[in-house]
Order: sequence, then C-alpha cells, then structure tokens
Amino acid sequence: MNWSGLFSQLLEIVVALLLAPLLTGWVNQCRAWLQNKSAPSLLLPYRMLRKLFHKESVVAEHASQLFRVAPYIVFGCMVMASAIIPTLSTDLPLSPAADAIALVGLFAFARVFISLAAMDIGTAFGSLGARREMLIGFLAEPALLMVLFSASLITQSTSLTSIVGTLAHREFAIYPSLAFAGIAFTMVSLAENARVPVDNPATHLELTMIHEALILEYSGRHLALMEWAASLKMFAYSCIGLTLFFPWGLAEVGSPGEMVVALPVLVLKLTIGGALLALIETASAKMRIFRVPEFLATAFMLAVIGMLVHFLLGA
Amino acid sequence: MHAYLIQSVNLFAAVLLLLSFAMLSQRRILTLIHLFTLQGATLVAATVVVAYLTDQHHLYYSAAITLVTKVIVIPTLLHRLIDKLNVKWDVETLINIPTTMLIGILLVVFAFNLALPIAKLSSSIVHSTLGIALACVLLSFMMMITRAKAVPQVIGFLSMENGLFFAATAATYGMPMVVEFGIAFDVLVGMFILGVFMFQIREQFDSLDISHLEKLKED
Amino acid sequence: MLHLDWLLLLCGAWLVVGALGILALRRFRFVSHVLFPLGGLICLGVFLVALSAIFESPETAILPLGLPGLPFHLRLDALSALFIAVIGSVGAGVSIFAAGYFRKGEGTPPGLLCLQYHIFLASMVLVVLADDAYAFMVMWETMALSSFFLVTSNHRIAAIRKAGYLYLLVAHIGAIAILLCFGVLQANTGDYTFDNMRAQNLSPFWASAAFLLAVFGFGAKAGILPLHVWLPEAHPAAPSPVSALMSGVMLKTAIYGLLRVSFDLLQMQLWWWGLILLALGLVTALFGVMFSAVQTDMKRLLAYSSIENIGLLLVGMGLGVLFKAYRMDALAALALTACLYHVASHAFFKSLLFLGTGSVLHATGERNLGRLGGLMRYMPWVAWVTLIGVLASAGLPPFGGFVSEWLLLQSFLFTPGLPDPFLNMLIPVVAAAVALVAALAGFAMVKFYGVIFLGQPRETKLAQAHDAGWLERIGLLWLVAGCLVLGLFPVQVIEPIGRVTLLLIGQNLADTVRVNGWFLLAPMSVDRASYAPLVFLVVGAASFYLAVILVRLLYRGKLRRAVPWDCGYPAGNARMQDTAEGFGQPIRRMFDPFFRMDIKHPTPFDEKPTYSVSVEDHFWHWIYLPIARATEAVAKLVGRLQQGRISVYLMYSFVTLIAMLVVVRL
Amino acid sequence: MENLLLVLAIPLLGGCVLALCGHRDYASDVNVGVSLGTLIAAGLLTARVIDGGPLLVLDDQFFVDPLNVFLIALTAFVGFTTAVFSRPYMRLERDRGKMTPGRMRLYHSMYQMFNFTMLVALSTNNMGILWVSMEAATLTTVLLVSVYRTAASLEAAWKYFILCGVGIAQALFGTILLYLAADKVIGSGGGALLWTHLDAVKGQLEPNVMALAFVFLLLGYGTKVGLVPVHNWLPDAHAEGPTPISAVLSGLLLNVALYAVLRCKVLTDGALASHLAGNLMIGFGLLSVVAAAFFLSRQKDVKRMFAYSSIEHMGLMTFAFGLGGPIANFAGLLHMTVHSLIKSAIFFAVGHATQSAGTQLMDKIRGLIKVNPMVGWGLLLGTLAILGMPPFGVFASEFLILTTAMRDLPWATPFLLLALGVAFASIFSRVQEMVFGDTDLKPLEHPPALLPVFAHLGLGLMLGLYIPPYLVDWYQQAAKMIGG
Repeated sequence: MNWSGLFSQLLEIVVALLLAPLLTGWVNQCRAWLQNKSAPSLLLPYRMLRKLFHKESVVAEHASQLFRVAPYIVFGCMVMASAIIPTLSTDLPLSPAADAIALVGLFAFARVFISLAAMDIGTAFGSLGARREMLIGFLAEPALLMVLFSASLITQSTSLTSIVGTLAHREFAIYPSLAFAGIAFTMVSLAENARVPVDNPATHLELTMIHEALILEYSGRHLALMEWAASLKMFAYSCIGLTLFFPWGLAEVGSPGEMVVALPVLVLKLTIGGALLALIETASAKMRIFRVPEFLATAFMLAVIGMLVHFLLGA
Repeated sequence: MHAYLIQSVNLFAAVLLLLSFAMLSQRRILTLIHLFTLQGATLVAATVVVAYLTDQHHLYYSAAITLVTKVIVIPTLLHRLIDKLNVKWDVETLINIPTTMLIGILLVVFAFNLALPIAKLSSSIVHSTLGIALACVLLSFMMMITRAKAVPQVIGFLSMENGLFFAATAATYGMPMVVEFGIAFDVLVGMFILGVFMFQIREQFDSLDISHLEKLKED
Repeated sequence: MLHLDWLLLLCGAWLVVGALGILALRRFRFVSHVLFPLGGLICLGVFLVALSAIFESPETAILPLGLPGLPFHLRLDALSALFIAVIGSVGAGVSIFAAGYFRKGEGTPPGLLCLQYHIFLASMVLVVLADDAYAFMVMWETMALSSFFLVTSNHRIAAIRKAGYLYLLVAHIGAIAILLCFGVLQANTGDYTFDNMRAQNLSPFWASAAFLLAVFGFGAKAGILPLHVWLPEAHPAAPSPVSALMSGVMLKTAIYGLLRVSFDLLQMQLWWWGLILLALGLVTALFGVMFSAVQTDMKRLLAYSSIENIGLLLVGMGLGVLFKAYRMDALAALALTACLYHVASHAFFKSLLFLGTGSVLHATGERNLGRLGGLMRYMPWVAWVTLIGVLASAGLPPFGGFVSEWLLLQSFLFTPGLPDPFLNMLIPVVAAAVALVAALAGFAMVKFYGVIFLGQPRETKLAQAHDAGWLERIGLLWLVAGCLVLGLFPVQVIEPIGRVTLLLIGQNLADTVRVNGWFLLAPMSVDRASYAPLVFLVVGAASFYLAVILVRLLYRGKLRRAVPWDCGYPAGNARMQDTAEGFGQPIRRMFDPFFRMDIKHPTPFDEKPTYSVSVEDHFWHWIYLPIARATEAVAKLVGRLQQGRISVYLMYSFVTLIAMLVVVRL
Repeated sequence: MENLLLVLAIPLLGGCVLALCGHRDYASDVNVGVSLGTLIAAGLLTARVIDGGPLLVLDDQFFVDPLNVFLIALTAFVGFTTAVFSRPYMRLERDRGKMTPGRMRLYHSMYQMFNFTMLVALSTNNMGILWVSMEAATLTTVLLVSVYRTAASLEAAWKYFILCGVGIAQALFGTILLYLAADKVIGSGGGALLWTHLDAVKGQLEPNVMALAFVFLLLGYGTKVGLVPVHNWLPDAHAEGPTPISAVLSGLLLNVALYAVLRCKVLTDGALASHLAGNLMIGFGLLSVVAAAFFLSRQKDVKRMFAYSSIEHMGLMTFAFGLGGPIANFAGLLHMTVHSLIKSAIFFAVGHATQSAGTQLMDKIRGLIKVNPMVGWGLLLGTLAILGMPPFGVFASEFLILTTAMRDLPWATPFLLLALGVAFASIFSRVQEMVFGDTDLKPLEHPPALLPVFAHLGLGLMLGLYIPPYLVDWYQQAAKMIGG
C-alpha cells in the first residue's frame, strides 16, 4: 500500500460522501424542470440532512436494538461500497478486498438490514415495504451480478479495478454484450434506487411506496443516515455504470496528477447521467407493483442474453 | 405262466386306471368308498403278483400292510364316518363330469408320454406301469380339485396314495421296509386326524361342505 | 497411535456414553448435564484428530468385524478427514446445545435418546471412514436407523410418525441403489473393498451406470429433486438438535458418498455427468429456495433451505466433474473447493439456525410462523445469534456462506475455457440461476428472521418466552464462531480443503491461494479476482463506528420513545403486520406453476372471513402418489390369487406341476 | 451316536410324558426342561461333529454332517426359546379360557413331537424316512394349528392338511422316482435311498428320471417351504394357530422343508450336469419374493403379514440356493439362520402384543412402546432386522445374495429390489403404527417372556457384525456340501 493509494482511497470516500446528496439534488432539479415545475435548490438535500441530524429521534416504543443499529450499518455499507468502486482512480488499496461479487453482496447486506429494520416495528407498512424490497432485491441482485459478469468475461476478472483498467485501456470497440448489459444495468439501477417506474421517491401514497415504507418509522439522525445512505447508493450505482460503460478518465496507479483531472470528469459524467435519469423518470409511468417483477425479469434476461451474446460473438 | 402273470400285473394296472376314472365320475360317496376299497384290493393283488414274480419277500409284507390299511381299516373308518356324519348324499362337483373326464383323458395321455422315456429305461418287468401310476396320481389330483365336500376330497387324497404305492411297487418293487411302515403309519394317523377333523368341522359349520372353509382369504 | 486409532477410540467412547445413557435411562439430570457435554467433548476430540489427519498420508485399518472374507476396512484420507472434521466441529456445538435443550417427559426417555444420539454421531463418522461396501452399507443404514429413531422420538404425533416412515423408506430405497452402485463398481470381481473398486477400469457404460445409481442413492439421502419429499417432513419432526445434525451434517455424508464414488472410486469422469449434476443441482436449488420462501412453519422453511443448499453443492460438484472430464484440473479444484467450502459453511449456519428455532420452540411451543413475532425483545441472545446464521445463510459477506458462493461464481466465470461451445453457452445461464437462488435465499431468510424475531408478538403468550439457557448459549456461540471463522479466514480454511482436492483431482488450490498472503483470497491471481473478508469486515466496522462516533459527537440529539407512527393509522396492532403467508405472496404469485396451491378467499358476505392458503409439492402428486397407487393396484391383483377356495389352491398346485413337467420334458 | 440318539429320544420321550401330564400346571416347565435337554444334547452333538467330522450311525440310516448339524442346533435352540416364550403365553391363553386342560395336553405333547419329527427329518440319511418325518411333522402341526377349535383355525388346519398332504404326496412320487433311478445303480439291497450312497453315485443316476423326480420333490417339499404359487396354506396356518406354533413353523419347519429340497438338489445337480434344478429354484424363489411382497401390502392381520414375510424370505433363500456357488450358498445358509432367529423373535413379540391388545388386527394394536416398552422395541427392532436393515444379520445375507445376483443374474436384481422396497414400505408402515403412538391398551397380566426375543435379536445382530470363525468354517463346509 502506498501513500498515493491511501490518498486516492480517502479522496474517493470523501468525494462520494459529499457528492452523493448533490447528485440527488441534481436529479430532483432536472426532474422538476422537465415537469415544468419550479425546481428546488440544488442544495436542498444537504439542508435536509442538516435539519434531520439536529432533530430529536423518535423511536417506536417497542423497537429493538436492531432498529437503531440498522441505519449505521446501512450507511457503513454504502460508504464501503463507494470505497470499492473506482470512481476517481483505479489505484485503490481496498479494491482487492472486495470484487464485483462482494460488492453485490454488500448491497444485499444493506438491503437485508434495511428490510429487517422495517419489519422490526411491526407495522403494516413496514413489513409490506420489506417484502417488496426483498422482492425487488432478489430479482435485481442476480441481474446486477450478470451485468458485472458480462464485463468480467470480457476482461477475465471480477476485480472492479481490473475490469475498469482493462476496459479503459483497450482500443475502443463495440461490445454488443455490453450494450445489453448497459440496458439491463439501467433497469436494475432504477429499481434499486427506488426510481420511477418501479418506485416513486417523492410519494407517500401508501399502496405504491417501497423505499419510503421501509424508512417510515425513522426520524431524526436515523432518517438522515438512511437518506444519506440512499443518496450514496444512487451515487454508487451511477459510478458503477459510468465506470463500466464509460471507463475513461480515471486516474491510474502512480499518477496523482491525474486525480485532479478525474474529479471534473466524474462530475461531468454524473451531471449528464443525472439528467438522463431524470429524463427516464419523467418519460415513464409508475408501474403496478406486480408489473415490477416482469420489469426486473426483463432486466435479468437482458443481462443473461448479454452474456450469451458474448459467447456467441466472442465479444 | 410267467407271461400270464406279467400280463395280469398290466391288467391290474389297467383296472386301477379304470377305477380312478370311475371315481372321478362318481357322485355318490358310498360308491366312492366302495371303489376306493376295490382299488385297494387291486393294489394288493398286483403287489402279491409282483412279489411272486420277482421273489421279493418284503413285498408280501407291504401287500399285507396295504390289505390291512387300505382295504380293511380305512374303508371301515370311512363307512363309520359317513354313517355318523350322515353324509351319504350325492356330491356336486365344481366342474361338470364330462369336462372332467375329457381333461382326465388328456392327463392320461400326458402321463404316458411323460413316463415313456423312463419306462424304456426301466429294468422292471412291468415297466409300462409307471405311466399308469402317474396317470392315477394325476386323476386323483383332479378329483380332489373338483370335489366340493370334505369326504370325497379325502378319498381323492387316499386314492392318490394308492397311485403312489402302485408306482412304488410296480416300478421299483417296493420301497425299503422302514419307509413302507412309516408311510403306512403316517397314512393311518392322518386318517384318524382327518376323521376327528371332520367331526369338528361338522360341529362348527353343521355341514361338511368345504365351501364353508373359504373365509380365510385376501380381500 | 495413528489418527485412525484415535478416531475409533473416540467413536467407542461415544458408544460408551450412549450405553451409560441406557443404564441411566430416566435420570434426566445425569444424562443432560454429564453425558451430552461428554459427548460434545468427544466431538471436539474427533474434530481435532480429523483436522490434523487431513495433512497426513492416508491411514488404513481392518477391523475383525463384518463378513467372512470381507472384514470392515477403514481408511482415513483427506476427504474423509475433512468430513469428519465437519461432523466433529458441528457436533460439538450441537451436543452442548442438546445438553441444555432436552427436557423431561418428551417422548423417548432421555437415556435412550442419548444412546440413539451418540450412535448417530458414531455411525456418521464410521460411514465416512468405511473403505469397503459392506462396512459402508452397515454404517450408512445404522445412521439412517438411529436418525429415524431420533426423528420419531416424539412419536405420539401422527405427523411425526408419518415423517419418520417416509424418511426411512426413502433412505432404504436409496441404500438399495447405493448397494447396486457398489455392485457395478466391483466389476464382477466379487471383491467389495474400495481398493479393488479403484483398481477396476469400467467401460463408460458401466461407469455411467454406477454414477447414476450413486446419484440416485445418495440423492435420496441428500434430498435431490425429486427424492426430496422426506426432507421437509422429517427435519421439522425431529427435536431441534437432531434436525441440526441431520440438516447440517448428515446430508453431507451423502455429498461425501457422491464425491467418493465419482472422484475416487470411478477412474473416469464423463462430461455429461457433470451436466446432469449441474442440472439436478440447479433444479433442486431453485425448487428448494422457492418452497422455502413460501413456508409457514419455521423448521420446514429451514428444511427447504437445506434442499436449496444441497442443490448448490451439487452444482459445485457438477462443475468439478465437468472440468475434470475435460482435464482442466485447476478449475476442477476450484469448483470442488467451492463445494467443500459450502459443505462446511452450510453445516455451521444451518445447525445454528435449527438450534435457534429449537430455542424458540422451547420458549414458545410454536413452530408456526403465524403465531410468532417480536421475540427479539424476549430472547435477545437467541435473536442476535440467529441473525448471524441468517446472514450467513443468505450468502452475505463477510460470513461463511458468502465465501463458498463467491468461489462457486468464480468457477463459473472461468468456464469459458471449455472446448464445447454448447457448454460454454449453457454455463452462464446456470450461473445466472445460481445468482437467482442466492438472492432468493436472502428473501427467505429475511422472512424467516423478520417474522420470528421482529415486529410485534402475534400471540400474547409470547411475552412469557425466555431466553436460552447457558448450555444452549455455549452451543450457539460455538457455531457462531464457526460461521465467523469460515467467513473471515478463507485462506486458512482452504488449506485443508486443498488437501482433499489434491487427493481427488491432483491439484491443490491452497498453493495458489497461500501466495497472496494470509488474509487475501485469490484463487487464480489478484488481478482476476480477490476477496479479503477480514479487511472487508474491518473497513465495514470502521465506517460503522465512525458514523456512530461522528453522529454522537456532532449531534447529541435526544431519543424519544413513542407509539409507532405507521403513516398515522391509529389502530395498528399485531395482526396488521405482514404474515408469513403474506411475505411469501410475491413468490407464490411469480412462480405460480411450480406450486400446487389451494387458496380459500373469503367472500364479502362471510360472517367470519377466513383466508387460508396451502402450498403443496407437485412431485408428491406427479410421482409418489401414482407409484403408491400402482403398487396398490398390483397388490390387489396379486391378492386375487388367494381366494380362500381350497380347490383353487389345489388347481394352482396341479397346474404348476403340469407346467413344470412340460418344461422338464422339453 | 449316543448324542444323536439323545437328541432324538429326549423330545420323543418328552412328548410321550407330556401326553400324560400336559394339562398340569407344571407341564409348561416340563416342556421347557425337555427342550433345554434337547438343546444341550444338540450342543454336545454339534461339538462332536465339529471335532470329529460327519457321523454315520444306526446302520447308515442317520447321518450328521456340517449341513444338518447346524440346522439341528438351530432347531433345538429355537425350539427351546419358543418353549420359554410359550410358558407365559399359553398360561395366559389358558387363563383367558381359550385353552382347556385337554388342549394344553395336546399342545404340549404335540410341541415335543413336532420337534422330534423335525429333528428326525434333519438327521436322517434315508430319503424315505425324510419323507415320512416330513409328513409326520405336518400331522403334528395340523393338530397344533387347530388347537383353538375355532372356525378359522379349523379352516386353516384343513387347508394346511390337504394342501401339504397333496404336496407331500408329490414328494413321495419324487422319492419313488429317485429310488427308481438309484435302484439301477446301487441295487435294491444296498440302501438305494440313503443319501450318502446316492451322493456317492450321483453322477451315474439317470438324468431323465432325476429331472422328473426333482420336479416332484421340489413341488412337494416346496409346498411346505411355502413357495408361490403353492404357498396358500402358509398364511392361514400361521395366522390361526397359537403364536408359539407360528414361530416354530416360520422359524423351523420351513427351514427343514428347504433342507429337504437342498438335499434333493445336490443329487439332481450331480445327475443332470445342467443347471435345471438351480434354474427352477431361481424361478420359484423370485416369484415367491415378488408375489409375497405384494401380498404383504394388503394385510390387516399381523401374524398373517409376517407369514407372508416368511414366504418372501424363503423365496430369497430358494433363490440364493438356486444361484449356487460358495457365496450364494453361504448367504442362503446364513439367511436361514438369521431368518429363523429374527422371525421367531418377531412372532414372540407379536404374540405378546396380540395378547395385550386382544386381537390380531393391526388397526387395533397401538402404542406398544407405551404399554409394554420392551415388547414394542422387540417388535420394532425385529421388524427392522427382518426388513434387511443393517447391522442385523439379515442384511449381511441379503447383501451377499444381492451382490451375487448382480454378478450372476443381473436381470433378476430389479425384481428383488422392487420386492424388497415394497415389502419394506408395507411392513414398516404398519409396525410403526403398532409400536408408536398413543394407546389405551392395558399391560399384560403375566410378565412377558422377553429373554427369547432379545436373545434372538442379539444373535441376529451379532451375525450382522461378526460371524465367529468356527461358524464361518461350518457354514463354508455346509455350503460346499450343497454344491458350493
């Protein structure tokens, strides 16, 4: 482990923590614009977090330890995830500790805890949300894994840094398998981050909500952590997508100078990505909950077809 | 003289077969017992002739045993039995008589055919009798199958023993004495037991019809 | 003294403990507080001996028992030592737990239970040690028999009797197939030692026959589809420590047998065997996890989850066979390592979960998920410990289950090297399905945990639930420790597993792994794939604590307790929570054709509306009932032979005579 | 010679004594004592034969070799344990009014006479005497089967008598043919029915006659063995007679009949040089195993069910002996031994169970393990043993039979396995329900005789795990005698 590595690792985490709410704010702003609404401030998520952290936490009287621990765990998981994903640099000391599969495992870990915490209070909405979250999870997770596998097969590695490094250094080539994977990944990300058409982060309409149902009983600092973790998750997914499908502009080993370039590139990519996300969200309608499995199954199928295409065409 | 005697053994064999057929077709129990006694007597005569012909002394003893058991004791027992149990009436057979006879004829042909290679090998003076003995056995077997009452079934059984005995005498000049005694003893004891049994059966079922004895079965 | 002698001695000690149990038939305290811990101690000894034996060269022994000309041959090599280590280590935890678990007045007298339990343990060890067909069969069936008695220890309940019957029947039929398999393997030499079988070079046809018979026979024990029907009946029926042993350990002996036959006794592997195993494994895993997600009985849920895990094991083994058939030994070793790793981790987490349900069952008397809930408040010990098991079972990092799934997926990723393009196409699909299974397992486990321990108690009596006793806690903690060790120290765990793959395939994965340091698991090279659970844990824990400390330091906000908000609905009570049925509803809906469901909806006019749903297994109706009906029909036909009429009987005799005479005459 | 005479004389005299005093209270003790005496004498005889080799006595009429001495020992042993079992059992039957003093007398004396006839059949060298004693064994057991004088028992005994009588008559015809064949070679003076003599010249016997003779002998003695389709008497007789008699019928008489078949097979094999005898036995064996398995699945009466199980096992033995060869013969002999032990143990347990339930219907017998735990365990373990569960000896022999069959006759194995599977399913489902579960039955008034049950089970268990070397040696010699 070298100092530049440690530096880029810490920088990544800090950047993720700071940029994540901004991304959320940006997407919300774009969405408002696209829907002809007056947009909230870009910094609204930060203010929200600040407000929540300062408020007192109200916890249901029979909530167990698990309920109170869960936000920290989920938050910790998301921090971990953003530390593993090569957003700025491929010179990450932590990256050998966890590869693509472990990353998926990490997301699953967070999901399990958030669902368990939702069930802990024993309300109708909490358990309903947990059920739906797990339903989405068990379909999205393998799809995500398959997406990552498509990339792994091309690069002969499941280590994220290796994947990105290899993809970035190849001559530009069109990988049909990655095209399929890209579509699948977009669909998975929508579902995983509670976006329309799967879920609507802006509603508390009890019959349709998923993510909101999960965190219904949280308040104060716990809610803040949960919201922040959600932003981090979206950030992490965006970064995965960006690094896999647009792997250029990342800093490499032994060249700290590149880090300076990498950050603006990332911001640029995220800006475009966020806008696209808002576009997709605006253009599509929220699905009935029972259409969601079909949606995700399609994503899963696409990811698998992507892999098959890889074998068929050798690319 | 010798040739006549040999022919007479063959004649007795034929008579035995005839008697077997007669028993197969007979409906009356009393006549059945008479026929059985007659069969026994024929057997005794045949045994004596064979004994004389071959100069096998122990055959005389076995003839004597047969005379005592099959001609005197068992028929007497049977008579007493049917007297006491009062079952003289006709027996109804399970297969009608003409069919039985037809099957019987086929059986005889089969038995002869079966015994043919053995008969050729046999050194016995009356080699061809084995086939007849076998036919008698099979016919008695048929009789046991077709009868619906206990007494005729037992007579069939005894008549089968007669066939066996004839086979032993004619084909092999009799079994060793120990065995003969043993067989005779068994048959006698068996008869006693059967007699006791029939009383018990009648006591239980008020009849000697073996159709009462069909309770134990798979359902 | 050789390791093998020690093991035999320890098995003998088990039997002595069991015999003492018989002497103290009803002295409950003595049995539970002396004998069971003693048995646990012996387990520990077995574990240690076996662990050290893995690194030694094979040892053999011949016991003066058995048939003339075929005395019991025993052999301790790396493969058997590994499985014995698993038996010993898991058995130790379960025995200690059992010491605190068994209560008075439940079915079989405690002393007898002690005997059966220890015979069960000893027979499992001896099965793995057996080195000839007869010894193997004797031990195999002793194992089945002793576990049958354990399963039916509470025989007053008709369902338990039925479960036991089904179990023993399937086990017996499986055993017959295994016997046939050995019959094929000995290749008409009449010598039933495994040594002789290794020396035979069977033709592909006979080798395949042996392999298929082994799959059937061992599959019946392992619960491979469609021979799984006994498993969800028997495991819930047994007392929890026994379910733990059966699910955690006994099923693995079937895996052992299959490995022994297909990699050791058979001298060749055909590629399509691998495909069969893959297909069977996949179907089994999918089926298991699907059914596990819709169960409403906690132990049944776990039993189906065992079926799922067995499926995953088979997938690993299938890949191993496939690679071995194509002479890609390094990859075969990887796949097999994944399989063996999962053997160990499943043994630990599944026994942990079963023991957890045991404690719950004891505290509440309920197995039905619909009447549990909120137990975390009353039995926090059990709840937290079970949480570890749940996480491991869901295949989440950094626990044992994840490592094996990780290794399995890795071996899939390396498959493209296969020379057959068709297989190359097929493999990703299988990998996708494996991923699906793993994810679904998470669903089932969340349901399991959430419904039992979280939420509000669905019955008032649950408030009286007590936490586990100290002996039970020790047992649980031991298993938790196992899950953690397996999760956090994969490099060290692969060390002994490598000896096994060296024996079976000739490749030792540990050599490659060792190079990268003691905490980094990289089966091929660090560039290709790596995983360091310890780092993972440390960083995760660090970020967790950092968050905690920061929040504490910066915002010393108050915490207020209040009634749950629940979107403002006022009348929230325990009955408004999601039930187990409700939680499984999406799965039922999505995989509708796989279930045989009977749903009763209430009508709007019902006075007392009730809703019920029962989910059954298609296989029962597709395979087992038709077989039963066919047997009955044949039996009825055969029964006609015996009509009770003496004339008819005489006729049989007569006809037989004539027929035989005709035959002879011809 | 004295030993052999003792073995035969003790039960004969005992039978005569018991015919006089069999109705007294002490008669059952006398019965046990006589059986013990027989057992001791048989033990001495066995020791003698092991030490000094085969024994030819009484003008060559009696012959003891490794093959039959082991059966003699077994017969004496099971005869003794059954006598022990019948003590409390029959006492209870008497207390319940099913047995009158007269019937007790008949029972006791016939029990000893039955043992006597079996021992004669086993030890005789003369094929004729063999036949005579087999017939005598039938006669004594007919009386024993009908001892309750109920309608069902009379019917059973009648069928038993007629069917076995006819069967045994065929055996007599076979014996005559055998004599015919031997007569020419040995001459009528030289004891043409003595097995040892026949064995010496078996190669010269006329094959045609011998083939024919074997058909009659197989069918004749096979009727007593209980081979399908001439087995029909067997379930009735087992179900309706007193349980001790069911135990000895299954455990001993069937063995003796099979022994007779074996002796004939040796001669036939020698004469024919073909595998005809073996093939016939394989066919009958297989048919019996399969048919019995299916019969089993519809039973309601517990004794009847185990009677069918006996048919299955006799079929298996017949099959094994039909296969021939050292291993199969060894396995067959081993199976004979363990089957006798285990099946009689089962009948002992069943006897106590039916007495405590007051019925033989399995639906009515429940929860034995609660009322009479040891009876319950005895029945359950015995059943598992007879179903071929290791580590009991039945598995050892089935293992050998199946593996040999797999080698020599692969097409037959699926049938055997099917039958074993069906039998397992049928028997175990019922016995489990009888043993386990709740019950309102009452315990027995007299303490049950459990020693015989567990002694048999223990021996059966031992034979599965460890066969003592001298026993192995003995079996191997015997196997060699029957053409191994």
